Amino acid sequence: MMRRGLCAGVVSAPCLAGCTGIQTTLGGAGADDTSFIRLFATFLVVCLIMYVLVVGGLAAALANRKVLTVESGAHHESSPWLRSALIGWTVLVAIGLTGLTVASFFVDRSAAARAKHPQFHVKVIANQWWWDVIYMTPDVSQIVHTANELHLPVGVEAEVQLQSNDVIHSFWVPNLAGKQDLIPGRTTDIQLLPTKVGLYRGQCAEFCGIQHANMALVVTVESKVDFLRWLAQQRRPAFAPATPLELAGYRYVTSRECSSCHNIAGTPASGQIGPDLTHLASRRTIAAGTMPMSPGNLYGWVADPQSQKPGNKMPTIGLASNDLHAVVAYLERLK
Amino acid sequence: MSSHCRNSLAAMAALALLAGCDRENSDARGKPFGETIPSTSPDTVFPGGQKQVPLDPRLAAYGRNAFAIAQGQQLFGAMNCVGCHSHGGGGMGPALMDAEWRYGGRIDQIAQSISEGRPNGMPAWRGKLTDQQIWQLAAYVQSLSGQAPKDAVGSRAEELSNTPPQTQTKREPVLPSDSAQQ
Amino acid sequence: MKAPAKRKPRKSERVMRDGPDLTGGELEARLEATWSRPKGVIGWLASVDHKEIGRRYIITALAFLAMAGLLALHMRLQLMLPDNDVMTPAEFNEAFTMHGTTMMFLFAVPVMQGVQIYLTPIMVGTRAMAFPRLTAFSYYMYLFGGLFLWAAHYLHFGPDNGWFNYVTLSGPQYGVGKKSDAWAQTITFTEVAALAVAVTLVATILKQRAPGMTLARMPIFVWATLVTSLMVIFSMPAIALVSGLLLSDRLVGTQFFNPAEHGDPLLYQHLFWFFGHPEVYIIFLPATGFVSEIVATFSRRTIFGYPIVVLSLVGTGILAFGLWVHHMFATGLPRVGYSFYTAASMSVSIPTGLQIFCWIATIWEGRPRLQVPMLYVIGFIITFVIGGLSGVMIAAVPLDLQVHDTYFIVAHFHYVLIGGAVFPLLGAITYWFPKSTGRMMSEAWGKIGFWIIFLGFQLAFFPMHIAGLMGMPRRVYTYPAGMGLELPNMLSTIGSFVVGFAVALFVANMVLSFWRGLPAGPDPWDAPSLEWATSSPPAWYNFAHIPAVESRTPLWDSKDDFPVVQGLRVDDRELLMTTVISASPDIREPSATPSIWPFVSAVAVAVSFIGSIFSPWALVVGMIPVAIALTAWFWPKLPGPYAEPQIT
Amino acid sequence: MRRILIGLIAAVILIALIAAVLWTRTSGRPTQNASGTAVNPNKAIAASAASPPDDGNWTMPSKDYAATRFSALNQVTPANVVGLKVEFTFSTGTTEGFEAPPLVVNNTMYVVSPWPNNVFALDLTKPGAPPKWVYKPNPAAAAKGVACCGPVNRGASYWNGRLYLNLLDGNTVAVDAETGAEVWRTKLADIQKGETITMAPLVAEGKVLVGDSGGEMGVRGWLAALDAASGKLVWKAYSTGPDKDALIGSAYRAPYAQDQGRDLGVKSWPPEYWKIGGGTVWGWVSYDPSSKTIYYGTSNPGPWNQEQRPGDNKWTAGVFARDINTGQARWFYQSTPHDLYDHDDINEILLVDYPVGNGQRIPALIRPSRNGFFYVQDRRNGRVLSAKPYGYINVYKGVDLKTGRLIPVPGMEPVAGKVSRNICPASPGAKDWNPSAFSPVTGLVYIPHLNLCQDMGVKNANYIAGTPFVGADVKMYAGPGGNRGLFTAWDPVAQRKVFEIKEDLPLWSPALATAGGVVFYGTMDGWFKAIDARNGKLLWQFKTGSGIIGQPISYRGPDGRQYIAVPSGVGGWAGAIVSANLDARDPTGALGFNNAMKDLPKRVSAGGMVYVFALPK
Repeated sequence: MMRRGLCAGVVSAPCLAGCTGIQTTLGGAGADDTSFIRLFATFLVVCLIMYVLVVGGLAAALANRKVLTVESGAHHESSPWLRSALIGWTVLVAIGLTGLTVASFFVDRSAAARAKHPQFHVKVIANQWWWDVIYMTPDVSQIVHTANELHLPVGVEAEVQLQSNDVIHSFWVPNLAGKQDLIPGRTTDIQLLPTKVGLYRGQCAEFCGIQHANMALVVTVESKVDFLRWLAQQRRPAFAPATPLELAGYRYVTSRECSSCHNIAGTPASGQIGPDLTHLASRRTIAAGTMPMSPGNLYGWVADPQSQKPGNKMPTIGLASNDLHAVVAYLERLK
Repeated sequence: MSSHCRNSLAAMAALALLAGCDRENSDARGKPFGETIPSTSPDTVFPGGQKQVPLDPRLAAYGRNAFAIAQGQQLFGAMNCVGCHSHGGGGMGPALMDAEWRYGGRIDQIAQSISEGRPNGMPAWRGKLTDQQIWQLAAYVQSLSGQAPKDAVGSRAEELSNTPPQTQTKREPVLPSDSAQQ
Repeated sequence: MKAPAKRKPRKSERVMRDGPDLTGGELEARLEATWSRPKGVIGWLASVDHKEIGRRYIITALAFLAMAGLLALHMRLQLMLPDNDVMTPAEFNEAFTMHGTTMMFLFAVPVMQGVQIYLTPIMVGTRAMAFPRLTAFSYYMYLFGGLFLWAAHYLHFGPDNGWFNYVTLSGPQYGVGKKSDAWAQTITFTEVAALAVAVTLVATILKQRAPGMTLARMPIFVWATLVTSLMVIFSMPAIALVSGLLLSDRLVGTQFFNPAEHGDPLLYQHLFWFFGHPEVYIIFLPATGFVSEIVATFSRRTIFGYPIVVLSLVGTGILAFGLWVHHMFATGLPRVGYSFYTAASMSVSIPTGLQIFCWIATIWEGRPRLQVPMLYVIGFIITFVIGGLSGVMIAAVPLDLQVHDTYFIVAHFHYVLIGGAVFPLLGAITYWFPKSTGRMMSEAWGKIGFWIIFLGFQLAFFPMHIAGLMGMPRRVYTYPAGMGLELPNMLSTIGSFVVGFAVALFVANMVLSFWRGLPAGPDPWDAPSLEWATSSPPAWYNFAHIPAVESRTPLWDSKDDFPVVQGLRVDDRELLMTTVISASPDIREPSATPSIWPFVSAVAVAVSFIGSIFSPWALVVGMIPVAIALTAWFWPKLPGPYAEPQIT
Repeated sequence: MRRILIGLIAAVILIALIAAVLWTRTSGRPTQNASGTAVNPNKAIAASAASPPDDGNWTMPSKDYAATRFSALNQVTPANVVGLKVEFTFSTGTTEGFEAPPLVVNNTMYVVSPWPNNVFALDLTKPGAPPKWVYKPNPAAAAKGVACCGPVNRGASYWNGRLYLNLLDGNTVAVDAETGAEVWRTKLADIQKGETITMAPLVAEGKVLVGDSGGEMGVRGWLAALDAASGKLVWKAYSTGPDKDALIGSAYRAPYAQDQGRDLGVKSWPPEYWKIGGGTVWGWVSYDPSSKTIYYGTSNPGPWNQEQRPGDNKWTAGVFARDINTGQARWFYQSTPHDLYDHDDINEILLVDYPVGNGQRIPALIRPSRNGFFYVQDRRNGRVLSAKPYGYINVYKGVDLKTGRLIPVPGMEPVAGKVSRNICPASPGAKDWNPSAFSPVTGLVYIPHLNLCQDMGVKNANYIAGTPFVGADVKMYAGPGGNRGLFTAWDPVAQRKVFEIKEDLPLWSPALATAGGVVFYGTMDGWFKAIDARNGKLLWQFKTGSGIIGQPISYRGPDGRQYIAVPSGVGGWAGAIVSANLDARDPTGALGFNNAMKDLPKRVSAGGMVYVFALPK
């Protein structure tokens, strides 16, 4: 049914720079996404054939400049073969559609079948405009809590449990698999089987409020060894402040506004409402993908988050400059 | 009220009842607010007969702004106020939806109670919340007793049904509370 | 306001009927007096003439098209470059919501219904709609709904949660202020208007066809109107229910959509999309009606396979109700259920495929004249089929899970809505403009306008397929650089401005042709259907004598010696009712005279609706003026002296 | 001559009879004292070491270390109880929940008030019992802001010349019983972290045992032992955290595998959650002098939202047995692993010698737990002999006696975003802190308890030290039958209900059993009731000024008469709607009790009065 050569060729034509992007459905870094590309190629071929037939028929009809013998006899009998052409066209359309339906059904079934035995579980809870990520290990004391970041071992089936704390969001990492909504009051799930090591970007795909556009998460697919090393690093409590500036930052963060919302394991700050900051500096982006992680961006973000991501829930504290330096220094420490 | 809104209102005499220009603007771009929490307490005797403390201008900005009240509602849950005051009915803390106010029911007094704390167990939130958040909380608290306009409040939250909808509760008077306790 | 002053029939005068002894100028002068309306503003507001109301619908809808179009251009400016700040996120969210809501509820459905109101009576050969005052009332409800939405937008409480305003985001907690109420109440206005129009259209088509116009001889556009009106009647109640439930959740704290109290956000989505999908076919089927009429006229041949096209229309209308869940493939419902909806979504493209075959066969059999309406038909076929095929793609679950809520979907529905409905609409306006104004639109500017909009459209919306596949979600006010989205977005922005320019060109062509277009005469295109038997623009009473029809193409078969029916009253408004299937004459029915009361009722209902989003008491108190206005509206007219007409 | 002789003998017999009757009435020596009764083989009897013969005094809230709350005085009987009259009353001047029982030692009554925890010594020898001295500790007012269920105090304890009591702001004080002077004051709990102390201390072997409250505030539970003489800390056992904090060492042998393991106090919690995990000790401690072992329960794990703390959450909602001198744990049994509904396990623990057939008896403990099961456990190793429901339960299937684990009904656990309905028993449980009484005479346990169910919605709880850490909204309502309270007489041997009285309002007052065959309890709208210990018939009742949520006691007055005293002052968790003037329009008020107590403000008002009754001279 699907000839790999033709499909790959056909697919690559329109994909321009898309194939190698970090957030594209044509990336093919996950089992679901590769089956998507194959099915999409099949559909594209069938649809192109149908389209050529229609437009060709139209062009032929327009070119057929025959002069009618009877003056304005609008009622003359239609040529007999048109009737058979109509039946042929109907059969062709029906067969095409049935074939496509069956193809899509089989792809759907194989994805569902594979989803039966996931090796490990991650729970992702969506909030207005950031992702809470919890690695659910059987031993509860080894649970890892992080935010806006998902690490997956390559070749291992992961089941991602999806919940929402407020409105409907949609978890979508195009390079790996299709999207799945996160609906308040329900628990949906999605199975990811990453096949290519690399860095991918996912984004919320269901309109969820003023900052729907800046609700992204970075997905790192790595080898099993790297993954376990990362998991162990995430389990360690936060690094203690080393320099006096970091100590001043530590004192501010763990006693003032920051501790009302954020949790830094091993310190008095254990707010559960905002993203977990225990290993903030080891992440690649700030504020759910709004900007890449860098000291400069950290300054901009902590000083006035409302101007970086207007309408988000982090208030503008109006820090004095020395407090700002201290806080950023301490946050840099939280590798 | 921005001038742009005022003349558009004049133009739309037929839709006058829709005057809600300031009810909705969310002013998302939050510049660091120079907000400070007032320290005066109007419900007391002023030796020498000083007249009543004027109502704080921020009442319009927060007390009647739907966005501020909604943010206040989320903070009321997130900062564990529900733990003591439930949804206005009270528990460890006093009820906030009735007419009795031990430390003053005006929005600036409520903001002061939140910021400074009160002797009978109300924690002081200055330094733990920004002044803007404290004003938003005060806006929500005074809406619990129906002080806020009906078109600026939500009827319910997405949680266990509790109090009757705020859009329908009648406006409670603000009375000093004759607290029996010391 | 009393009904317009009417001459009291003098005792001696026999009741005047049209018949052999009353013909020509004398008859037309009397009919003119009976069917015209009083002058002045009150007269304008009291008009119940289907042509006036139809024209008002179309002009108001085109105005909303222009306003929503400007919003679209503003959004395209914001999306032209990554991390752009032409608009703030709040402005952008309100812009795309107003664009979507206005296009779907204030432009697409009303303009189609406006054209249907205008054409149906003169196509089926009658003098007025079945319920003329209800039609007038529906226009004012639609107008007030549109004005209310844009007033809310102007007063900073326009909706900003997308045109379908999903729950818990639009619920009482996260939908802050009155924005979602404004959206929901606008829906209440427009669905009341749409239901009223649908009811009058169905009654007019089934009971007031010219004698002899059996169901098998009805023009295809009238079939399309019948099917769309029945779809409106069956689908609008779903959106009425869901916007009502949302309003009651938001205003009096009911728990319909509160997930905690076992309400369900997906209940909202099911109810909305049960209306949502038929809605897009309500917009598309009238367009297929336009195409069938234009193809028949400009190929100088009756439509090929008339029964097949009619059955396809009915088939699409029925199937449209069975596939709404393909909008919810990502919500985690059981996968087996989804495969039923994949099959249903695929099957709905079969009837449309058949129609396309019949159109092409008609062109093949006929001698096509490539004038502007025909160009739009060709543009329609080329564009819509791309949208139809991308629709087949997103009917498959694995594909939809990747491209749902991305710009691939935005491309798809613009192809099927602009390609599928706006192109045929522009063709239809060019086609029926002479009938409505008596003047031709400029053929040269028409052709230029067509090529600009056709190419501009492809430039604007084809790159969106690529942007969607490359990971650009819907409704994002910006996107980061370096994801390969810069080029598609830039092309789309340029294309959208070209389309904007082309629409402006078309409107200019319309306005200028209104005064300086070539005079058109009754039948400039030598078309087969009945409306071309009236003058251009048609008189108040449409037909001096109600025609009798013997074939599908009356004008082609008996151009001038028309068999007609006589005996209708001349001194009072009277219509001939015919039986449903065979359209044989049945009874004579008085038709309502112009009245200011539909307008007053609409004002009272509007005030009550708008007030009800601020307090439920507005509904209670508001019903009193509504009751008074309706009573005056339905106040019975004293029956005049009657005598049996002779039917010759 | 013979007639005179016969008359003389008859007179002597008559006098002997009268003397015998008088002797029994006056001397107060019960005809059958607790230990001397004819031992009925199939009835439980109080552990002799822990339940010494009654000397007419009431030195600690639980009456004795075995927590029998049984008075051996038998002057008041079902026949004459209707004659009880008010001898005198005393007002504490407070209107908060009055839970502390008055203590009577050497003809002096000590009354402890809720916040501000004043102590009044009343001289019983003088008519009207005027106060001898008043001790005012002045605890910090801010403590009321972190007291979850009302600024209450559950009583003081008298021990060789001193009164020991806890203050709401986390201090334990020793007061000289004669002069009312403060001997020492030790700060144990920190209100900044949300810790308060409301429990009545248990004083034994020269140690004062005190635990903290604040399960709703995200504190970490502990039980501390202070030296009675100096107030210095002897040992402190935490309810969560590593084994060295929980004083679990070599002496520890868990009855079941579920409670055996290294550092389960850390492993059964998500990371860092054990530090804010609750397990406070705010209820009752019992002590068995023969084995030098104390028995007490730990409270609910924090927060109420079970999804935030997966795992069994050791050592919360279970019973500890510890050595009194070193605090080393002997055994621990977790009644409610991974508690779902705030079912603390701090209820009273009665120590009895339990018949196991053919005349054999084993040292056991019996307790009506808050999760609705009446546990009978061997107190040497904690094994559960039987666990039967004594109230209506639909959230637990039962207790698996082989593994000791409670079996919850699947699907009833509250999850975020979806309200769970009809959870019976509700959060206060089948019986809250108000202790039952055990009468060795009838062998029955008299349980004043609740019949409440609830709807419960949970969400992500935010932790800020000193603020509530709950994450749940609750609405309670009457359970099946529509009555919110039940008074049940339970036979702990046959493990079945003997009789039951339906009460309209929840029963929040402890019970008092007396040797005279009369059992006393109070209702929340102020009725002080006396019922027949055998069949529960209502014999006598008296309407006090406010709701009764405190412990009635019985003592022998200076004139030898039996006096019954009861504190009356509505409040606590159930009465908060009255004592804290809450608004009934919010059903989730007072952590859900508002919905069940909407009618209370119309039936009773706040107060703070002790009433003392006795039969007329």
